[in-house]
Amino acid sequence: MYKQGLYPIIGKSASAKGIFDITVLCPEAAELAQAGQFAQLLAPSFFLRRPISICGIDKQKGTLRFVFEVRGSGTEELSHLNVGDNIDLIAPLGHGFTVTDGRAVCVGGGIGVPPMVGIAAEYGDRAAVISGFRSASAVILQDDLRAAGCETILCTDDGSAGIHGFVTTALEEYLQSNKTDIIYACGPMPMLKAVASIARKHSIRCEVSLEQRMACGVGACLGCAAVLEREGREVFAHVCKDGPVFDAKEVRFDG
Amino acid sequence: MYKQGLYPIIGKSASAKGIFDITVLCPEAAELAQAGQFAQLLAPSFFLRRPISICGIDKQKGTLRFVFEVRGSGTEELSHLNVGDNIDLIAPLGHGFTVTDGRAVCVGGGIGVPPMVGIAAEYGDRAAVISGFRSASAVILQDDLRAAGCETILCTDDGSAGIHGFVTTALEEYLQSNKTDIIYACGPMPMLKAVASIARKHSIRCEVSLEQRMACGVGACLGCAAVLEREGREVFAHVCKDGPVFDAKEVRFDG
Amino acid sequence: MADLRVTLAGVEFKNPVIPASGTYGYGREYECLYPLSRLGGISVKGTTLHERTGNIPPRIAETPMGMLNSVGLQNGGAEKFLSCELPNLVTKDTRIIANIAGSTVEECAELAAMLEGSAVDMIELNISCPNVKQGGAAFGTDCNVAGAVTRAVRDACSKPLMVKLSPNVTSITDIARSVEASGADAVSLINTLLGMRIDIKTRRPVLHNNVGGLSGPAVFPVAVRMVWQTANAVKIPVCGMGGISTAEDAVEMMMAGASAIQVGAAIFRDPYAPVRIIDGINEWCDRNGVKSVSEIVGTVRPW
Amino acid sequence: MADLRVTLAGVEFKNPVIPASGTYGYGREYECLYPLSRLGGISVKGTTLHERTGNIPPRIAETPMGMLNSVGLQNGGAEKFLSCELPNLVTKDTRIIANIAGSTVEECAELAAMLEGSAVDMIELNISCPNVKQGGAAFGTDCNVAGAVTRAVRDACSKPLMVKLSPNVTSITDIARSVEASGADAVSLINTLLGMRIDIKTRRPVLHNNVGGLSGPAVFPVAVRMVWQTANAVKIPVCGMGGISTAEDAVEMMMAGASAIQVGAAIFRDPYAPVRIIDGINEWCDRNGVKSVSEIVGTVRPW
Repeated sequence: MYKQGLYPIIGKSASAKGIFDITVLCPEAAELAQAGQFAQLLAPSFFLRRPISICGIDKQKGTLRFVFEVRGSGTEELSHLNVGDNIDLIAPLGHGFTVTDGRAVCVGGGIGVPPMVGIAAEYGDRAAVISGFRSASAVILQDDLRAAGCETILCTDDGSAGIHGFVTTALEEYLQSNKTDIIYACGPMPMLKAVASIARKHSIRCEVSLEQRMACGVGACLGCAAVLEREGREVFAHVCKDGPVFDAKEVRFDG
Repeated sequence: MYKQGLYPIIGKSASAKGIFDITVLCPEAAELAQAGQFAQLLAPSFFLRRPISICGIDKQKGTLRFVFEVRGSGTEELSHLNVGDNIDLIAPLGHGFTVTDGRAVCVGGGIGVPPMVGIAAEYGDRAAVISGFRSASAVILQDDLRAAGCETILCTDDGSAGIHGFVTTALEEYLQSNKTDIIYACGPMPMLKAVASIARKHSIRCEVSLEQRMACGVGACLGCAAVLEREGREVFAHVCKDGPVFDAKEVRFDG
Repeated sequence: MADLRVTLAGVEFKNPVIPASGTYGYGREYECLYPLSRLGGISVKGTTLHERTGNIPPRIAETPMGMLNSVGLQNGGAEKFLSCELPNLVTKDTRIIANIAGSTVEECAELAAMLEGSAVDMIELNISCPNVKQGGAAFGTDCNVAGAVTRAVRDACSKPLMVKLSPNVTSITDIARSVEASGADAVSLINTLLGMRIDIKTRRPVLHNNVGGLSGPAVFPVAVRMVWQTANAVKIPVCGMGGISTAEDAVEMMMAGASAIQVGAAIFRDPYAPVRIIDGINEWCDRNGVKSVSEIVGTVRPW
Repeated sequence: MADLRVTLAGVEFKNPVIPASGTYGYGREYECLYPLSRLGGISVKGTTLHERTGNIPPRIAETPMGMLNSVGLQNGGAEKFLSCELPNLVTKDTRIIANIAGSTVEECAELAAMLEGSAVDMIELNISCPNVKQGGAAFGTDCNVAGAVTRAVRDACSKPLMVKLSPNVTSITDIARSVEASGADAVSLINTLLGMRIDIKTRRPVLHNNVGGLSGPAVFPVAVRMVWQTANAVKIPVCGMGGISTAEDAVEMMMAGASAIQVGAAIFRDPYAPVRIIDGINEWCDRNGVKSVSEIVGTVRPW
């Protein structure tokens, strides 16, 4: 169940260099949305839509929040939309995170952090969010996470903010001293692979959010295949419908 | 000799329904421009540029004025540009009107009126401008023409403004009682054909401004052919370089 | 309200708009937006004899006003289509076109035979899939092979038979004449143009299959040309497709000679595209005093 | 500052960027923007034995991210080119490629012979013009005819010979192998795809020639695919063209296997396109530690 339409942008800010943060008033889509789902945003001069993860859902205000990075000319065009402009979106799409009543650790790398905000908010003080960025200038969303009541653990590759090191090291450390029921992760494939193996080692359930080049976004075209392993055999699931969130145990991280 | 670049729009207004009037600050292009020439304006989401006639040239202010009609999605996109936006244009292009020191009659039909403003201004009170429109609501540029000192004769198809009838009737009438050295015309082909035959009958020199589907706009691709007759044989001239202004005697009005 | 009914290969459609095979699944993903009964018909996901897992990703690449795909006929196989999808589809009050593809002539015939007793209204024989090793385009680029596979399917099944042609040929009219002579009741064209994109950072093709099929508005002018040529070369009706995204495109394609049209990649950009095109065609007909849309088929007057 | 020199058919170009025939005239219209010496070379307007007036207008139609043209080889003829254009061009310090087209094999040979003693650096034999009745594409869609006309031109002239291929074929690699075997020193591709647009108001084709050649970004993926296939099928170098509008497109085309590239329709949108692409290639090389652009030719690694 999803909606398509033109909806007004009611908030916009630039979080970090090349990272944009927009809030769209789309009550019927927000009403249906769950943490971990995504939207297909249209950059008018491009043929295909851009799949962007949902960062925040406010069912009361009827808004969806998107924090995206300018990666190419399509996201660049999206970044030029301003408050008051309408954006053509299809949302909510895909299969989101499984919410438990236990304690969660959310691990986000770079632009993989935004989808962590939505799921972390579901847990509040039952969640710790480990975020990794290149450097201090790339850090985003830490205040939002704290506002949601989550514990935040910040890592940067160059040590210019928070812990000097990778999220995986921080995760290992965190798990030593904290009971954890589920791990959520989004970020570069190598990071997801490492997080998944740590989760396996500690036999903690782990869900990862994947990316893939996408066309329809609703499960019709079978374009956005992801390689999974089920009962020992390789199967192609689809990021837009079976995902973007998958059980880490099933994912073939090297494609 | 022409220029290409991004230039700021410093003035914009809607003259009549679906007719837009923009002034662009482009000193180096304005410096070179002559009445009857045109510019190639870029509507960013379209591949080919839109050839738009130059309505006004102000070499002191360094501006070019364009009055264009929204005919399709390309001109529609151009109509959304506002004051402060930059427009990508190539100008001045083509071969303009021949300016004489005699008395002129300018005949414009609908969106063929704008190019008459530039040439009429060269003549001031030595020019009469006969403009034809569907109805009163479509009338444009009459004040500008009077401001330039020209006599204005307004015709509408439905009589809702000025004379009830066609420009050609008004032209015949005008020529009865006024010595005229040259006639300039721009508008639909049937109108141009009629004006040309009237000019021939009175053996008055006549220049017409033609339109054609165009690609390069500078004479390189030979796409915008116009059928002329020279020494009895059919030749293809090019609207963008040999035109848009042609000696009516040479033009094959039925293609 | 114009009469939008059209007839293709003897089958009447309530309107000329059909989502193209591979772009609409079996319709399930779009039912939440509008009832499938709005559609003239649905050409369902390409079906093969046995299940196919499809090609290794990435399978999608964007291009200027178009896209490349190399899905590779991922589908559950004919049995699954007949048992799990068709029973649901037949309740939707729209025409069902079964798109079939085989890696051998025999496979195509076997597939067709399986559909003989089924509720599908028409068979669309795909002899032009650019994304599979055997069969696929190989069938669609040689007149004799195209004729042979058409004949085999014709003999195996009495359902109205439409053959989907490849544009990656020197003369699509020769292929069309050959399948017409071999018993096809209609032809549909164009399938995708073979294309490629390279990621200059990694220096690898964007598609894991290296090449893929180009669709979208970019190919529309090629599609209009081929539909026009083909409609003038054969007596059987033509179902036109390739880059149609607006009602005006659909009207243009029908004037070129298409008795009905398929909408494909445009659905990815706008999931409402098929119904917007249906409504737009109706408005266009009313604005232009066209009582029945079938009047405009092939009405372009060449110079 | 990377080394942008490339060699094509034994001729060295200062950079790989060449305005394509028919899109740049003889360079006169662009000299007021930048010196022609900036260009790797110029493939001049297609030249025929005798003057041609070209096709009846309209000759241009816009399409999604592309355009159709049916100019029809309007040109002043070979004599005029040699007497009025070439003397001026040779002073411009850039490579001159004479693009020739004939309606018969003999005409092509006669044209080539006329150029033998001239100052042109290379001949581009156009066997793929979609807009002329005789010759044109007819030469480019049959291996034997393509080979025969190439052989005739080869024998008539000792200049480096590049043959411009049509994409409107089932197998461009077969045509390429055939012209290679017949003495071509290089192939250039792709010429335009045959397309059509219809004005639904008048129900007439937009182009008076009914059909025309499609170019622009829309065709880029088809061009990359054909260049990649051809570069892997022949030993002679490939000059890549078809929808290139940015330096990144040029790099992509070279990675696909093009030793040099031609820029066509992009010039209509941006008259500075060739120099912007040259500067962009240079910057890309510097950013990516590429000392000489020729290093990247054919470096795509297929999956």
